[in-house]
Amino acid sequence: METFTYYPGCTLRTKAKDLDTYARSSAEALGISLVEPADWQCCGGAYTTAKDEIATKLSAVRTLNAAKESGTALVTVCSACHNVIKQTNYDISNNDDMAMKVNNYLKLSEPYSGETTVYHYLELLRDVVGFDKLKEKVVNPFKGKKIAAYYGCLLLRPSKALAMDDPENPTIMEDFIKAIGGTPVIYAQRNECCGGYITMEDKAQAAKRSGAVMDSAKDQGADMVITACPLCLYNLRKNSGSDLPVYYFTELLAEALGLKEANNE
Amino acid sequence: MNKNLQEQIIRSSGVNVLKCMRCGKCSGTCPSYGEMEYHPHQFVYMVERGEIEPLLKSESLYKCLTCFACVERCPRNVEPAKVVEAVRLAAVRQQGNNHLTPAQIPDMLDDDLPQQAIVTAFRKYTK
Amino acid sequence: MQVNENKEFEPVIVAFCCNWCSYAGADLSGTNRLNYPTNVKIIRVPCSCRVNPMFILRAFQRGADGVIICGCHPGDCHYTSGNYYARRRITLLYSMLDYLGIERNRTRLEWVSAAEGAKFAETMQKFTADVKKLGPNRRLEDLRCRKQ
Amino acid sequence: MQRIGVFVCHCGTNIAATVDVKAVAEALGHEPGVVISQDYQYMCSESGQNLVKNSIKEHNLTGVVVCSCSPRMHENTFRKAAAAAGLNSYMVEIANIREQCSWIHKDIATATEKAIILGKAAVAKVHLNAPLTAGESPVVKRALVIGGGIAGIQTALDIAEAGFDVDIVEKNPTIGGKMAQIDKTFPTLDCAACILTPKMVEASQNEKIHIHSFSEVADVKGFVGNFTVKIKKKARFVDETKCTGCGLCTEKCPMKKVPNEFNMGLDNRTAIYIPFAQAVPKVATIDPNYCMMLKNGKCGVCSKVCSVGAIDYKQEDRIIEEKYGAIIVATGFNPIKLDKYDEFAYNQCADVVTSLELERLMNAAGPNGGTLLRPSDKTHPHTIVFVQCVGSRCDDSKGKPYCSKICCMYTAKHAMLIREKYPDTEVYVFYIDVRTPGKNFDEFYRRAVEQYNVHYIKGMVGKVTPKSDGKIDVQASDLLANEQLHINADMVVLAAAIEPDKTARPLATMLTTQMDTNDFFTEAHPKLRPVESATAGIFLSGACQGPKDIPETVAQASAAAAKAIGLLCKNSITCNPCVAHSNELMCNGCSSCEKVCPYGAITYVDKEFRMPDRTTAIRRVASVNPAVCQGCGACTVACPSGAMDLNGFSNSQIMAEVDAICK
Repeated sequence: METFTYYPGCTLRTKAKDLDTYARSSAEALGISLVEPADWQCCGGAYTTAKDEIATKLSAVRTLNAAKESGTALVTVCSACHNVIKQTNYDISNNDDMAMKVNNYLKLSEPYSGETTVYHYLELLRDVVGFDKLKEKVVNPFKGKKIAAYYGCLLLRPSKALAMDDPENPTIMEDFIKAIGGTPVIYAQRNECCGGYITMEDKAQAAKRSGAVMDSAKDQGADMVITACPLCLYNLRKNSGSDLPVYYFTELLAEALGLKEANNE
Repeated sequence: MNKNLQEQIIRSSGVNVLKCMRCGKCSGTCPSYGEMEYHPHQFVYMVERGEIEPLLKSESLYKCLTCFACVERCPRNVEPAKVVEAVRLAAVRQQGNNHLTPAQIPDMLDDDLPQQAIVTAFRKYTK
Repeated sequence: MQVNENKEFEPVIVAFCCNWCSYAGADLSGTNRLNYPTNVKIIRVPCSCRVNPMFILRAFQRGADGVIICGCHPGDCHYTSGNYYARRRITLLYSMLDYLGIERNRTRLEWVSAAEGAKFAETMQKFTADVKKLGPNRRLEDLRCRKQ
Repeated sequence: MQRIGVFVCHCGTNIAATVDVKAVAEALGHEPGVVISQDYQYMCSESGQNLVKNSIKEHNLTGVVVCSCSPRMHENTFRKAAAAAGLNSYMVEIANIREQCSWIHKDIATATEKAIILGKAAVAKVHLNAPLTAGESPVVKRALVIGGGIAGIQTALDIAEAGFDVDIVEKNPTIGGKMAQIDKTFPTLDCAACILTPKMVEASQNEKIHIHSFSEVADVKGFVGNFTVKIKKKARFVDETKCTGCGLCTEKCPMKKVPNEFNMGLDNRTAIYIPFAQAVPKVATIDPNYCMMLKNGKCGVCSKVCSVGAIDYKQEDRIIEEKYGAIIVATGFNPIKLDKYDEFAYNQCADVVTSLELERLMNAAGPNGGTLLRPSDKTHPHTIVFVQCVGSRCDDSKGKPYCSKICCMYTAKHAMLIREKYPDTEVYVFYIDVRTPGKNFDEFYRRAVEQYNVHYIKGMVGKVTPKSDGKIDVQASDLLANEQLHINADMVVLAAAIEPDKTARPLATMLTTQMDTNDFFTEAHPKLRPVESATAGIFLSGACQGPKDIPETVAQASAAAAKAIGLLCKNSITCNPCVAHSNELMCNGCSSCEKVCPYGAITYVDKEFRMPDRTTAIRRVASVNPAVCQGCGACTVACPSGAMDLNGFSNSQIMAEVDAICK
């Protein structure tokens, strides 16, 4: 059983429990042990790209360093956490000035300079488990289901730092959908922003953006939409005005692996 | 023209505005275009001209979704969203200029709103 | 070059470049204004196989800190097989330099084509940096040759 | 003791801006043997050369050092100048203080220091130079043109016209290249096939021109005037000499689902095929990736229907070898792949096409017989959006840094043709700049706007969203109106950047020619020698050297031909006197040199020597044939007794340079 440091993040503890529990149970079924570090801190939700911001980057570095100290790679599920942590790691590795300032603040026993490998849960499925292997373990395939993957903005961009998939022509979620037996639906708005960040202030704008995403998915014949982001899920469900169901990808994963009922019991 | 502010924005964003070839693709791809008074290409151009004050006062700062579509698609690798962020930071860093206060939060909440939204809003809009 | 304690060590580097590929590659990095350190001084030879190991030893004896030989890529030699000769000769020279206790990183053989201006500049930057790390060549320098 | 003159060139400010040329001249003036050291603004100019010539006469110089640009640029210029003043050409050495000093360094102090050292090395070398006399080598009166597009065809026709044999090597089954795929040409709107196909026929019928279609250059050896080239004739499984091009096999072939590359994959062809009706040579080719007979031995229909028995399933790749005096590269261009720009939905939607695909869609010989129909549902598009600069003018990380040059004009052409033929179709062109330098070009673009009412919008498309009803939402900015637009389009046409053909880089390696970072061939001089490569005897024709439209390509093709003809006209060219020679008194007859010589230029002879005791003895010694020796120097290093040395690059000369640099 391969072990990884698992960073759930704030939302997975509260409003997005589904995203978390299904991720854990599925990982176990796939022979992966996810270990949560003690005393993790919230990543901050958004990465500050400004070169003169250091304090806002520290919590992500602490998480990265915890994984480094445990000698394992770091796994995240929430798109926002993933985005923040990967961008932080990228900047620490490529910007000496920032790495120096961060380490001056943190005074770790050994300076952190980007050693940790960061996986999104989807990357874990693709690169560690393998979609072929996953396919073999599926017991309830989503046969005939047309599933639209929603990447949003956080999972792919900036592609230089996230390096997860092609930012304009991604396949990782579609390959995941194929592995669990579904039919992926490609639609142009899958990598456009849903407007989640503005939902508190400007409901109209959030509704317009999320509506455009859901309409595009529905227009291409999707039966459902899957996402990795709690805020996207909230916004697409709540504000889009669409009747198309939206799920976390981990929920479908657990169901395909036959774990969902067990979870709910 | 405000040289000091201009230099600060350029340093903070790390963006070389002179790389812009004025194609307007950032504004062509921006999902918040309709909500913005100044559009992504204008942010870049106004920073080049040193016209920072109007940007500091503009509501456009809080309409940018930080979705990075403009950053990813800019043919010249100019990264307009980073300019918007640097200007926004310069705005909220000013004394008493936080865009969001804790008192406003309860009215914005509903049962399903994820923490992520609040955490992010505070990170982006306050200092 | 005298080692001045106050100044950063600036190595003397001799680069032998074959006329057809690497010398043209060096010209191209100039045409494209791709910078590399001034430490590198190029000697034009018709082919990398013209470089007698004796020249390399002579350079070290006269105080060079690094010697790099650049030729056409394997299979692309203007003279069909000259670069292969160069490769074999350098391999033999390495074992002799090992015996003398000269660091291997002071001598390098690189393939740079006429189209690879950027590679030429990068190679020279890297080599200069590597030689800088090694410090001055003291073991093989003939002090009697040193200019006072 | 030599009497040496040093001449330091400013090259305008190219050298003088980063190298203190006066200081260089001054420093080198103190070198032993230097009797005069001068600087001058342009040493390669006539007055600069006169300065060298007069100094040679005045000061009775025996050696000259010019500190200037690369010897690859002007070594010959100064050698000629020296010869004109009565000094042996090979008493001239160049210190390269431009490409290898002033252009790469910024700090004046260190650059000057380096320039002085390079100058000292050259002075040290000249001290040991000896006068050399060049021999001559014959020129093979035949040229090779690599690439059979309009550039290659024009070059070949011009060379053949001058009376020389010329071979065209084309990797595809037919010559014609990109121009054969184009519908109409700007700015005259005449049909491309009408002006190209007669030239193709002319090339095939000219007895001086020999077309090797479906062939590739496999290997190049030799030097100017005398190249030996191996050409791989790929197996086409059809005997070219027998096939009449009747096309019966292509009708009967049961494998009909092969993407047709001539129509940009917009329709299908058969496994045995002739690319298009006017193909030259009009000979069928079997695609082994699809032919069922070649894949599993089941079929053989084409062989049965062929009345002349031209089908040969057992045909194999064949290598032929030929000698040439000159080689002309005409490898052309391709549009880039658009995977990186899928915000334009090229991979998601059949109705988002490239401009070259649109050419085929509009071409009378194209998949729709010349009626413009959408690839997805074969309906007439009523709103068409053109996007300019897709992948051109990008930051290096995002695409090609250069302007592809032809897109503005062909887009105006497309827009105009569509508006002319289908006046009910609205055409939008999103542009960053409209670049139309060229004769009658801007007038052409203005006609598109003023006469044909094409909507030119300054701005860029940011996102393309295909919809299930077949419409395409095009989201774009209109910078002048300061608006974001949504256009409900039926088709989107992307002006994809063009890049050199993928075969160009391996070819450049074989030819030892230079390429820039974008894989375009580098010309010998950007202004004054635009059609020659820096390697003697290799010439450049067409878009392999940079983006070009048809008139420019043809002009360059003819210019390259003229340069090649100039070379082929000569019976012989002066050859390199820098060859190996053996000191017979030191040679011990060991044969080491003979074994390493790649040209077989070294032989052994028995020679009579007078011994110290006044007897004579016969000894076996090496002898170099200077006409065969190419001067690589492999033998000089192999020689254990130090008898073998190389003219112009002698052991003592190189050691002197080493010493000068290390001091």
